[in-house]
Amino acid sequence: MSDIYSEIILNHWKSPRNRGKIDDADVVIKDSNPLCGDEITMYMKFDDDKIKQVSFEGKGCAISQASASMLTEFVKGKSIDEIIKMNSNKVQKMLGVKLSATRLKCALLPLKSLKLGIYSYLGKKLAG
Amino acid sequence: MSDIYSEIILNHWKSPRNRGKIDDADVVIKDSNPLCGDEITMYMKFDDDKIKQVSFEGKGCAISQASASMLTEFVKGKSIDEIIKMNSNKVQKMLGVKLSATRLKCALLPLKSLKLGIYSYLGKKLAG
Amino acid sequence: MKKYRKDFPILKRKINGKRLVYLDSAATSQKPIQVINAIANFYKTFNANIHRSIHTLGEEATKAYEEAREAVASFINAEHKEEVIFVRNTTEALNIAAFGLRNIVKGKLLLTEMEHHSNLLPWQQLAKLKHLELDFISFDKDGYLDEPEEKLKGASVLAITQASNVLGTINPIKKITEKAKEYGTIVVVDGAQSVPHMPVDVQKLGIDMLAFSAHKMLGPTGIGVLYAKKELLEKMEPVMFGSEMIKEVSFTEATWNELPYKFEYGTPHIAGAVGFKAAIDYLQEVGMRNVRKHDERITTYALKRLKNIVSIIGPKKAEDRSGLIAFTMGDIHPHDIATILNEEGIAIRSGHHCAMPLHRKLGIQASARASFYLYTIKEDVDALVEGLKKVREVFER
Amino acid sequence: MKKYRKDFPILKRKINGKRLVYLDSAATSQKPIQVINAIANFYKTFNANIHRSIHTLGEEATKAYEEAREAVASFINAEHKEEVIFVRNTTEALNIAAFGLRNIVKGKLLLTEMEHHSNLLPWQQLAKLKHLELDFISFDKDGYLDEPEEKLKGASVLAITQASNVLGTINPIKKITEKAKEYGTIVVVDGAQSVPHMPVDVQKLGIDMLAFSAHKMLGPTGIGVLYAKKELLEKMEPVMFGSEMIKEVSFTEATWNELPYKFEYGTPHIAGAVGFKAAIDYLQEVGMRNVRKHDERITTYALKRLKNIVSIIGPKKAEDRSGLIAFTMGDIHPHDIATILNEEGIAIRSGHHCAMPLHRKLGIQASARASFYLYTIKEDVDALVEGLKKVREVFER
Ligand SMILES: Cc1ncc(COP(=O)(O)O)c(C=O)c1O
Ligand SMILES: Cc1ncc(COP(=O)(O)O)c(C=O)c1O
Repeated sequence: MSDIYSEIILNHWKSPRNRGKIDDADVVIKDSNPLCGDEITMYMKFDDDKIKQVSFEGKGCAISQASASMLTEFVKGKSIDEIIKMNSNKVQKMLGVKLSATRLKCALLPLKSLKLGIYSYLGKKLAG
Repeated sequence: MSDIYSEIILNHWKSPRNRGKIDDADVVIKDSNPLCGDEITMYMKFDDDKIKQVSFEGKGCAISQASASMLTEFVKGKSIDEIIKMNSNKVQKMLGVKLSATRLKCALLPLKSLKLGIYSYLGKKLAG
Repeated sequence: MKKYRKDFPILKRKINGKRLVYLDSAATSQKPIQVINAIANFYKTFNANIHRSIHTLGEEATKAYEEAREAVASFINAEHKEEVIFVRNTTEALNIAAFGLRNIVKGKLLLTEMEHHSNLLPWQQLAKLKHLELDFISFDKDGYLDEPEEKLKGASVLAITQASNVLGTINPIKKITEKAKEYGTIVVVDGAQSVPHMPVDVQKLGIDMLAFSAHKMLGPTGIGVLYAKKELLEKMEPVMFGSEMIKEVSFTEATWNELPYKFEYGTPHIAGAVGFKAAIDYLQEVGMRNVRKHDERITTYALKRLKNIVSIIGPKKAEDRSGLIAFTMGDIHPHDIATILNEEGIAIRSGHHCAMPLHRKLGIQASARASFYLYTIKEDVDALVEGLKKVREVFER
Repeated sequence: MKKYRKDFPILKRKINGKRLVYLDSAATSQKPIQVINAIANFYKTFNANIHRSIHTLGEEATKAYEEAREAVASFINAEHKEEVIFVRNTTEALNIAAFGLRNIVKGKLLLTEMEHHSNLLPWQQLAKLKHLELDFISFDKDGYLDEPEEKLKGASVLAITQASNVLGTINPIKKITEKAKEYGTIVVVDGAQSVPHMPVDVQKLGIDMLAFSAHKMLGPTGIGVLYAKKELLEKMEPVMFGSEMIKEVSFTEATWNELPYKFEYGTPHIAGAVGFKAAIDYLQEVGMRNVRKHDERITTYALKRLKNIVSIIGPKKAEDRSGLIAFTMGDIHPHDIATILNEEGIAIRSGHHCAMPLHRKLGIQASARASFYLYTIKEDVDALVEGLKKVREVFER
């Protein structure tokens, strides 16, 4: 029917995983895509150099919401290094669809926020 | 040889009439053409509603200088009303050549200054 | 106005194998071949820098540039042609309006809650700079502006859009300028969505300043207009400095050139002016009354067909609206609507349309918007309706 | 470079029955058919507004616009493409440079005595606004800049042209930026006459900011560039406000978008960017080294042929000059020279070339200027020489 709105994307959009707050998060980061207004807030808990728990809140299109849902599932338990190495190709593969440049920005917002959160965590750790 | 630089224009350019200061002028007015930088200063003495004496100083192209020279000759003794009614056609006729829009601005600078001077004189008279 | 479609080469394009259904004219209009050719012809036969220029090409280019100014002046019925300042776009026009008034404004600046960012931010910044109060005229649930009466008190400027790019509302400018005059308020009108779509007569409407863009009215990108009454322009200060806009310059001082050059800095978009004139000629050939009538007809039809599938934003009556309809579809994000429509060859806009505070007030984050122009046909609306049904199917399967 | 002439349709024109001899490229260059067609093709096949746009036309237009930015960045070897801000022209670029620095400048602003009004007035105004001192580096009787050394002390900004549009002098930018670094001075370079005519590498030359216009380098009118180092742009404030340049907006507050959008307000000149890229592609095909070599060759020839008929302004050596020669002819006013040359089909410029204080310093009111580009041929110079002889005859008869 539609090339982009696959079963799996619609499934994550309808029943997002890891949606909600984490009350005792190590890092909370809010970001938005100025080109479209999509907003996301990421909550993260770390276990040394691993992500122990992650969740998100926010408004946005099906692409950004599904991307956030899939991403949070994917990164749980992964090491910081591994996540920092993730790029746009990886996200597209995860979503399983080919996106135009503009829609790719929607898909990448969650990863961008996640990385910002990690850098902020690393910064805090460094500062002691 | 050249359509624009007629004998008469070149003659006025080489031997300008009424060039110089009038020490006891009623009005001295300085004006310039911002589009080309030509400058002119007009000195005027009035006899009630007539121009008694008029002279000019300034730098500029042959067209504006010849126009100033011819104009000062032409207006001496003329009434203020008559001068205010002079328009661009009249100046072109006086010069005896057809000018492009840009060059016409050069030719009109002296008349423009003369009119400014007249208005300033009328203003002063009104103010008593 | 089907017969005009053949003048627009882009309408022959196929998108994803489908006929292009262009419903994004409020963002930018398409261009007729007459405009495209006028620009090419300028570059091919009389391209030169203007003013101060004595050679033939320079004279011709200057003449064409000034004829474009005259065409604009007569199009909006300005009293003097030097009241037309060529700028980059509506946004720049509104910035020059705001900052050009920096030594004149006092008391408060009055806006409306339906302004585009371009008619909000310059005034926000001016208010900060001059420590002035900002006040806003609100609008009701149907998208109609509330009575400005008491808010006008103490307002040195009212900045207001003539047609909202989200609600579609056409504001009663004449009524408002009449009131504003009682309070001595300068009325600055954002005409980005009105000048392209209806007859606008600045003198009849009592408008002090008007901003609009060529690219939304069949013209080229990179050129727009700030119209302002001569007395006002004379009191205003330039905002950008250099080149043509001076009379005398020394190392430490400068005096300004006469109007309109005082506000035009550097080499202008000469080809843009030439193309703009061709666009105005085209619109006048069609007739602005006919453009408006067509907009109203298409909008009436679209309102009727859309009202059962989507939630329409703004007034219910086509006669109070310009030729655009913004809407939402429940949970489905406007970006997703736009993406699916694009698969069907249909181009609409989605997002906050540079009106974030307006959307926030409506309690939504974004909307989808279909917008029309003289080349829009009923079949385009039909395609949109079919496309929206597909959107539902995708998200409800 | 005769072979390139066929690409320029305008060169086939006749003026007053004579072959057009276009010697006014420093005011604006002519355009090759490749540029003209690129613009027309944009409007005919993928015209749309950019960014935030999800439909195919919008994606294509956005891609083309951003590719133009990349082309410019690589042309001047910018480190990051977001260091390239699209503006209206050089004049606007220099205004954004000056006023964008309003919260950073202190101490004194240093200029040179050979600046175009566009690189003088914004700094004059900024100095007034911030109560700063203005200082000037002088030049000697041959048109060479004096040593800036001691003047740099306490200067937060040095604004300097890379090539003078009157003297023709090419200033030693690398040497100057090296010295400026010792004093922590930000170097803002007016590249209007250099970027079109020679290889300019911002990193190698150590330039902090660079301004130039497309229309002087085979590109369309209405678009230019402000290049600035990223660290600088991040510290600078926007000068115009609205549309694309924001991140978040409420009725009373706004935050800015990321680079380069923070400085681009309203719908950009999209067709202009597309045409600009075509111009850069063309210049790169020719090779900027070859463009410079050709300029030098023509200038050498012209200096030799002109030196006995006119008084040449600026350096004697072609290698120190860009491709233009300003001159005077005794008592004969430059306007009169230009008028008579035009009767012969020859287009030159006359006047103060937006450099009034420079002319005053030279003790003249105006000058005549012939300027060259890649399509200029020896025969054009020969025609000029013959034309100037006629000028003498007219005024000496
Ligand atoms: C040295 C110099 N600076 C600035 C400018 C201004 O360029 P623009 O008119 O494109 O803003 C020019 C061109 O006239 C120039 O020669
Ligand atoms: C109401 C309104 N004002 C201002 C603008 C800004 O126009 P531009 O981007 O041409 O500056 C627009 C267009 O987006 C608009 O719809």
